[in-house]
Amino acid sequence: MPIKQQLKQSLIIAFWFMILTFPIMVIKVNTIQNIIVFRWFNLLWVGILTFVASLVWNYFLRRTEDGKKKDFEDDTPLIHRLLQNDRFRRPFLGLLAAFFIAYPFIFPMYHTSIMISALVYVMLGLGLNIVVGLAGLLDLGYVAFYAVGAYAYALLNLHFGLSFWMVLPLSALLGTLFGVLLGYPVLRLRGDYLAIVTLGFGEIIRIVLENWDEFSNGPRGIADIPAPTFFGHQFNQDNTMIYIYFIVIALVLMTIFFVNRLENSKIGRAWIALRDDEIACQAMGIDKFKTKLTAFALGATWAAMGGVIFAAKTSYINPMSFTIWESITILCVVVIGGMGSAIGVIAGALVLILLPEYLRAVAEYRMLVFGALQVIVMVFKPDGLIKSVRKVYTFKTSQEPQQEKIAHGTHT
Amino acid sequence: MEPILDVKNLTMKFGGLKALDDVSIAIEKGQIAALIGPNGAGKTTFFNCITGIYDPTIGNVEITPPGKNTQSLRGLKPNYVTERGIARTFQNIRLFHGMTVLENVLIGRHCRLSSGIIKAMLKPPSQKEEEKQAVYDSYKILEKIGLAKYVNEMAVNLPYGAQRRLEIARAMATDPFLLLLDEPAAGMNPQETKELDDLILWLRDNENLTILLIEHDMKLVMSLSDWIHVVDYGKKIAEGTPAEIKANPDVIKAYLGEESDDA
Amino acid sequence: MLKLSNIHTYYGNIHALKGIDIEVEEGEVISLIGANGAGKSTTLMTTSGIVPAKKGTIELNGEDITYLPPDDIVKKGICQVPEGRRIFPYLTVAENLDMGAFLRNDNDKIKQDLAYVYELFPILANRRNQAGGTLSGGEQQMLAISRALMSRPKILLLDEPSLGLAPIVVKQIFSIIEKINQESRTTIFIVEQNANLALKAAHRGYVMETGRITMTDTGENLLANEDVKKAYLGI
Amino acid sequence: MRWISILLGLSGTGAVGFFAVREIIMYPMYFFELFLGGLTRGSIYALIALGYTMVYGIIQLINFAHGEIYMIGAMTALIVATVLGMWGWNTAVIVILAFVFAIVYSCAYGFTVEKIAYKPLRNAPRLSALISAIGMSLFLQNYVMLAQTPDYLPFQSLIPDFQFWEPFAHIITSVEITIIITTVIVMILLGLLIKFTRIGKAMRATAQDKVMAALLGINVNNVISATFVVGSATAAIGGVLIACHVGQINFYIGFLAGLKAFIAAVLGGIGSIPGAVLGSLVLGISESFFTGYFWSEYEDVFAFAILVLILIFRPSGILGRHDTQKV
Amino acid sequence: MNTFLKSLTVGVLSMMMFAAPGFASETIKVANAGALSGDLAPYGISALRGVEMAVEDINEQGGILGKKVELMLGDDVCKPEVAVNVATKLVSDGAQMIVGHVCSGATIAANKIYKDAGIILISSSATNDDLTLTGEHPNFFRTISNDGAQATLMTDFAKNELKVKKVALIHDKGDYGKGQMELAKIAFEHMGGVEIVLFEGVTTGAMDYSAIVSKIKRSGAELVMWGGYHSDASKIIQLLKKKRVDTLFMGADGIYGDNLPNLAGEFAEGVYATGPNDTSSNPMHQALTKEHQEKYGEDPGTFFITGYTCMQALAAAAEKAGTVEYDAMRAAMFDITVDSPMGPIGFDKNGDIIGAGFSVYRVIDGKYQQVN
Repeated sequence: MPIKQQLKQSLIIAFWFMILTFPIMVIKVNTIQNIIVFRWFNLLWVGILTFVASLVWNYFLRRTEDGKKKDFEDDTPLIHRLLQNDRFRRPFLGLLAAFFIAYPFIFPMYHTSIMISALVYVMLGLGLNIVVGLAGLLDLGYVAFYAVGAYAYALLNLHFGLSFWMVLPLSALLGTLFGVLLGYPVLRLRGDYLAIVTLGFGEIIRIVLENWDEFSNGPRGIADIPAPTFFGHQFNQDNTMIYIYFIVIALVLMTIFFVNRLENSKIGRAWIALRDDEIACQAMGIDKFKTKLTAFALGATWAAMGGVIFAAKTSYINPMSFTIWESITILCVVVIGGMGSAIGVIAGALVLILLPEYLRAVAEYRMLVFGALQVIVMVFKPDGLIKSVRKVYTFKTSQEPQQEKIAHGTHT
Repeated sequence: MEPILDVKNLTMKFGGLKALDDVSIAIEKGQIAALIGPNGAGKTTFFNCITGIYDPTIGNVEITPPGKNTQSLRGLKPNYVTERGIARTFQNIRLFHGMTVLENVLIGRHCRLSSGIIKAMLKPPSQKEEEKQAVYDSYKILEKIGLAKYVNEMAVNLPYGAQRRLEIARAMATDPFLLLLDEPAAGMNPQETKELDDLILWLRDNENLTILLIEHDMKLVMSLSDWIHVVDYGKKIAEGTPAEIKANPDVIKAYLGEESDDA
Repeated sequence: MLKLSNIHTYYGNIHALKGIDIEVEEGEVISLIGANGAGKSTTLMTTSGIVPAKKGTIELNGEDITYLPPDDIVKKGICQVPEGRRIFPYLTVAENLDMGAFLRNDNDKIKQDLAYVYELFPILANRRNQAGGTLSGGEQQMLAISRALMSRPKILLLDEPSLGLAPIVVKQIFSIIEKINQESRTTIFIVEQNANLALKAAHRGYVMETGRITMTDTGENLLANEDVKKAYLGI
Repeated sequence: MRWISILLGLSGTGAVGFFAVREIIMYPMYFFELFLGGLTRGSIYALIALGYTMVYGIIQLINFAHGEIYMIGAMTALIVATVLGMWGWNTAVIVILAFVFAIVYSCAYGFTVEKIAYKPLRNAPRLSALISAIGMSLFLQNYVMLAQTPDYLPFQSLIPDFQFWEPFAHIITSVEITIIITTVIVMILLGLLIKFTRIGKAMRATAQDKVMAALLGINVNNVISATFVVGSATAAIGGVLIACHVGQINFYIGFLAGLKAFIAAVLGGIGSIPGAVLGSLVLGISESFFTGYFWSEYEDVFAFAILVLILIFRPSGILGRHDTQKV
Repeated sequence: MNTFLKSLTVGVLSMMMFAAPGFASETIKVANAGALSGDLAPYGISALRGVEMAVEDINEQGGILGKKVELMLGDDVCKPEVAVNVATKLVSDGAQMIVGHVCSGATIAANKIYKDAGIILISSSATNDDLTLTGEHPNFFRTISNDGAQATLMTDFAKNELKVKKVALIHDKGDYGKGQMELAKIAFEHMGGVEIVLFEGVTTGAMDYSAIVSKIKRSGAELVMWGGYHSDASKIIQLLKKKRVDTLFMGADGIYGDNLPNLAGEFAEGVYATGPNDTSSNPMHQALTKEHQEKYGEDPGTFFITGYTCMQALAAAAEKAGTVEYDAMRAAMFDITVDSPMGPIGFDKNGDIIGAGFSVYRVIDGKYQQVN
């Protein structure tokens, strides 16, 4: 499109937005004291900003579209290509490990604290990724299992004095159990019906926790949840934070390890196939219901473990921490990061959880920016920041039949 | 001898509509049988009733797998039907598009593999062994069907005819004794159809399969089938050898049209 | 009247049409035959503007319509009956036909045309209040053609009209196609698997392989051509 | 086992039935009051649910930002009414203009949101569009909060409070009656629009098959925009009426309202317009009865329980089309 | 992808910048933590304004111990898990005293961090009994009375002044509102003579409360006691009035202040609420209100005065102790008498305020007026 035409178009758009935002941006009414303020300068700003924004927006939109058509080359994300490169991988992973080990010692406690939050979200994201990314089940009530884990630790500790290390595996079992219980009646539903019903379960669990005082202490919540001990030794506040940090790191590594193995197993294949075509799957002898339930329950397992960490770190929980917004945030982590991609989910969690924390400098505007970023990322990178690259099974004919090896490589 | 598949008085209603009305069909071991009829006559519904995708309103489906006792398929979910040895392909190709050819066949092996979640996470030697074996078996099947050269291709990138054959390969991976093919030649050119013809005969003769197929390509049907069943408006109107069917006035009227030679 | 020159089309990353040249004269029946995946349907979708061409031009009576949106192309008189018929399943037969006349305002003429299609396919008249999704395959094909006719097209594009139909219905459909061509002088462009039928019905034919036109001639000549016989007629 | 469950079911139904009949006979006015309250609530849900269901029907997207459109409608009405009120305009004119502006601006926002956040994603994975919608929702909330105020603002009812004659004075307010009547009118108009107008037919065709609609000369983009505009208009009407009902608004009212309306739409069978209304009424009335006869703490639990129960027995909602997947 | 790596680098760098330790103690760092955004922001902001104004005044008079006071902000949106992060951040950034948090739940969660770090915490609005009465929060003080005192006042007033026999207790299911009503319930049961005909929670932010209003009417309650905040209260009050249900309405400090009369307008007439003692006759209070009016163009919010007092108390304690070290500060806190806009106040052994309490107010002509 010629420049002149573009400018004209942007001018029209700017004008449209000036009209559009007029009542809300310009007129500020205070119905309490009956004051009206006209802020004409805002109008000017809206005009200028939208004019520039529309030029930029159109430019990038066209670029993405052109890119789509002529992009024959390998569209594997850079990070994946780098990770396949042995020369790069070792030093990179080494550096990464060094960074994460040194992290709590270099940075003040606050950074460790929010990094723990982010890492808990990595766990949650990887867990939800099994459900949404691999099995294709839209779960909007994932927070329910998170709550199950958190309350399991808080209550078992309160009533029976069970320690963190006892509750962690127990909560995993509880999570699985709840996954099966909640999944059982609803997994025959399809698509968005499933989404809304899982959302309902999430809310039901929260409301019950809120109202059933005798059980959960109601909205007052449970305070003074002890931090994990190290063979019976209790650290002071700072060291506890560091200790929890390393526990989460270990759990995240474990999650990545197991989820990766699951993905590349018979079950993982079945999940992905089920996402593609349910009917064909059944005709291939895959039990649709059981396979979906497995995904749902496994996802729940990780959410519950995340919940235990959350409770141990915050030391105080109440039902307000488990609203639907939490589920939405976890879903955003998965989708914005890149559905189905573990690296993507990690990136998504770090960006989505750390970003608002660092945006505190512009506290008032951070949610505005956050919302806008979600839209922008999705419009320009609909597959998420890091597109999923699945390891595919390939077969090497050069090998002798009896010693067939499965070579994992990236399909290009 | 017991028929390998014995469908008795099958009726399937959707709301008030009778898609199938009291259809009985028996298929002998080693037969290539065909099911023909106009569109909307209920042929695919018939397949769906056998494979458990629909639960028939009335009627029973019994199978007698070679060397085993007669059992009923009534009320079984599709995956259990597959486990009992009936595999199928689809009229509109339903491959898993995000997967390679090998993986598509591996999915077919799914129900013959035993390892569960715990094994998948811990990966003991037995599981590794099983996976290796599955890959090997899958490759062998592809070799037989003639798709070995595509083994690492993405399924969507295959030529059309090869996609149809891949559906058959995938069905074969479930170790069936009875293969149901839903319009396997649809959209194939004469050359590909000819190859398909050979493949089906080969499967029957060398893999001990019994085959039931739905097809509109009359040339294929007539040359291949031992026995033909004709349905129209959900009712079975005729059965017999190809020659008998060609001459049957009801079939000509409902389906073939006057000069049934040129299609 | 319709002229495609050097058309290149991409489906995502797949180069589906690699420089297609096709010309259709007024009043003709043209057949495009070829194997599955050769790009026949893409040719029609590009003509209709659903999958716009990346390169090349499409002209209708000398006017460039390459980059017009689909609805404008319909306005110019090109209507397509797509593969798989795509009947609106929850609209009745009458409503489906009504949608065909979406762009028209001449109510009297619409009524005439409606009477005409009901005369062509009397079965549709019987089923006018039945939901489209409940019709059989053959009836749906008839409805799809009738619906396209309701837009009074100058050129009718037909994609695989015989696909998945019983032999008896296929014959009926093709005879009606010829009838439409003769009675209302509508130009018809058929894409077909069934080369035999398609070439018999056509004045001229094109043969397509993997995104390219490899042959063009009159219908009879193509039918007699040895290569065509071998590849597409199975003789 | 089976007999036990039947027996349990019967005795349960019997007990509930006995309780219900006894209640209704002893306190008929209370029953009626709860019913009317539920009807109002259901009507409110319906006005918002219509937009959800229409958009879903046409592009299979849960338009998360729909609640915000509703909020912007109410906010615009408040701004217009306050400004005009201070300029001393006639009340009747103010009421009309407030409604008109609310509708026009909501439509404009709905239209713009679609163009920015959904249109570029039309061929993207469905979840991406959903996240984009969530982002839009967050953005609009914070935009209004920053441009106006985070506080609750009093909303002077545009509909005069009318004193009914006695037994009814306790039962229903003029605003509630207005809400019910408006919903009925909007429903009828919408039904006529969909059934008989050109754009309505185009909407139905586009909802069923976009490519085919385009092949018949329907401009699909325009139809989608029109759907957003119509859905936003009903949401705006709902927004203003609800603001009159509760007497206050702030930037966050859209979220909860949107959530409930979405549940109602799914309950009725998402994509179906009569379904959205029926689902809303079922939800509203049963919630009202539940609060009235049981515990309001668990009102939402009950709403979700109904949803789960109905979806288990009718997996596509009450009036949803049960598409048997083509095999 | 490149952009992602870039932004990652920027992120890491900015983290390092944040990491620079902030102990260059030319100033005394006081942090104000509370909800500065979200739906409870009005409360947090009213308190913040009080604290800001106090900091200005203190700095004008030479600061604390000769050092200027530097105010840091933390926004916890009243969520416990955010509060913990905020607390950690404030502590790592070197805060030496904390004013906050606004909500009790957030305060309880965050205090673990402050307690371990040895920092005094003083709140202008967290009224939960557990904070002072359990003894688990030795570093916690507040310039507002606790919920127990408030509940006793409310129930006494209802029984003795309003002379109601039947009361409906309605709450918003939140920690504050439900806690209030539970205390009220216990108090009523303890007193006897008043029947609790309804004890229910409603969903906050709902669009329609007509069912609960019908239920209140049917219960025959003479008084609705509300535990929760002003926005839901306003909806219920309006509907009660519109449906001509003749009950009295009473709430706690959650509906005290100008918010409710402003929001509910004429419908708010006659509503009772308990709130911090009216000290508007205090000259300091009047001066501050005037200053607020000039600065922000509106009347101060609910916790403006208590917020101001918090800061004053901290300053006084530090001056008295001669240091900001925890032990000395804490000891001093029990010793001081602050000449605050609320009058002279001090702290008891639990950390609760002495010299201030709650009064009952009633909306008359659009303003709360003291009635007892």
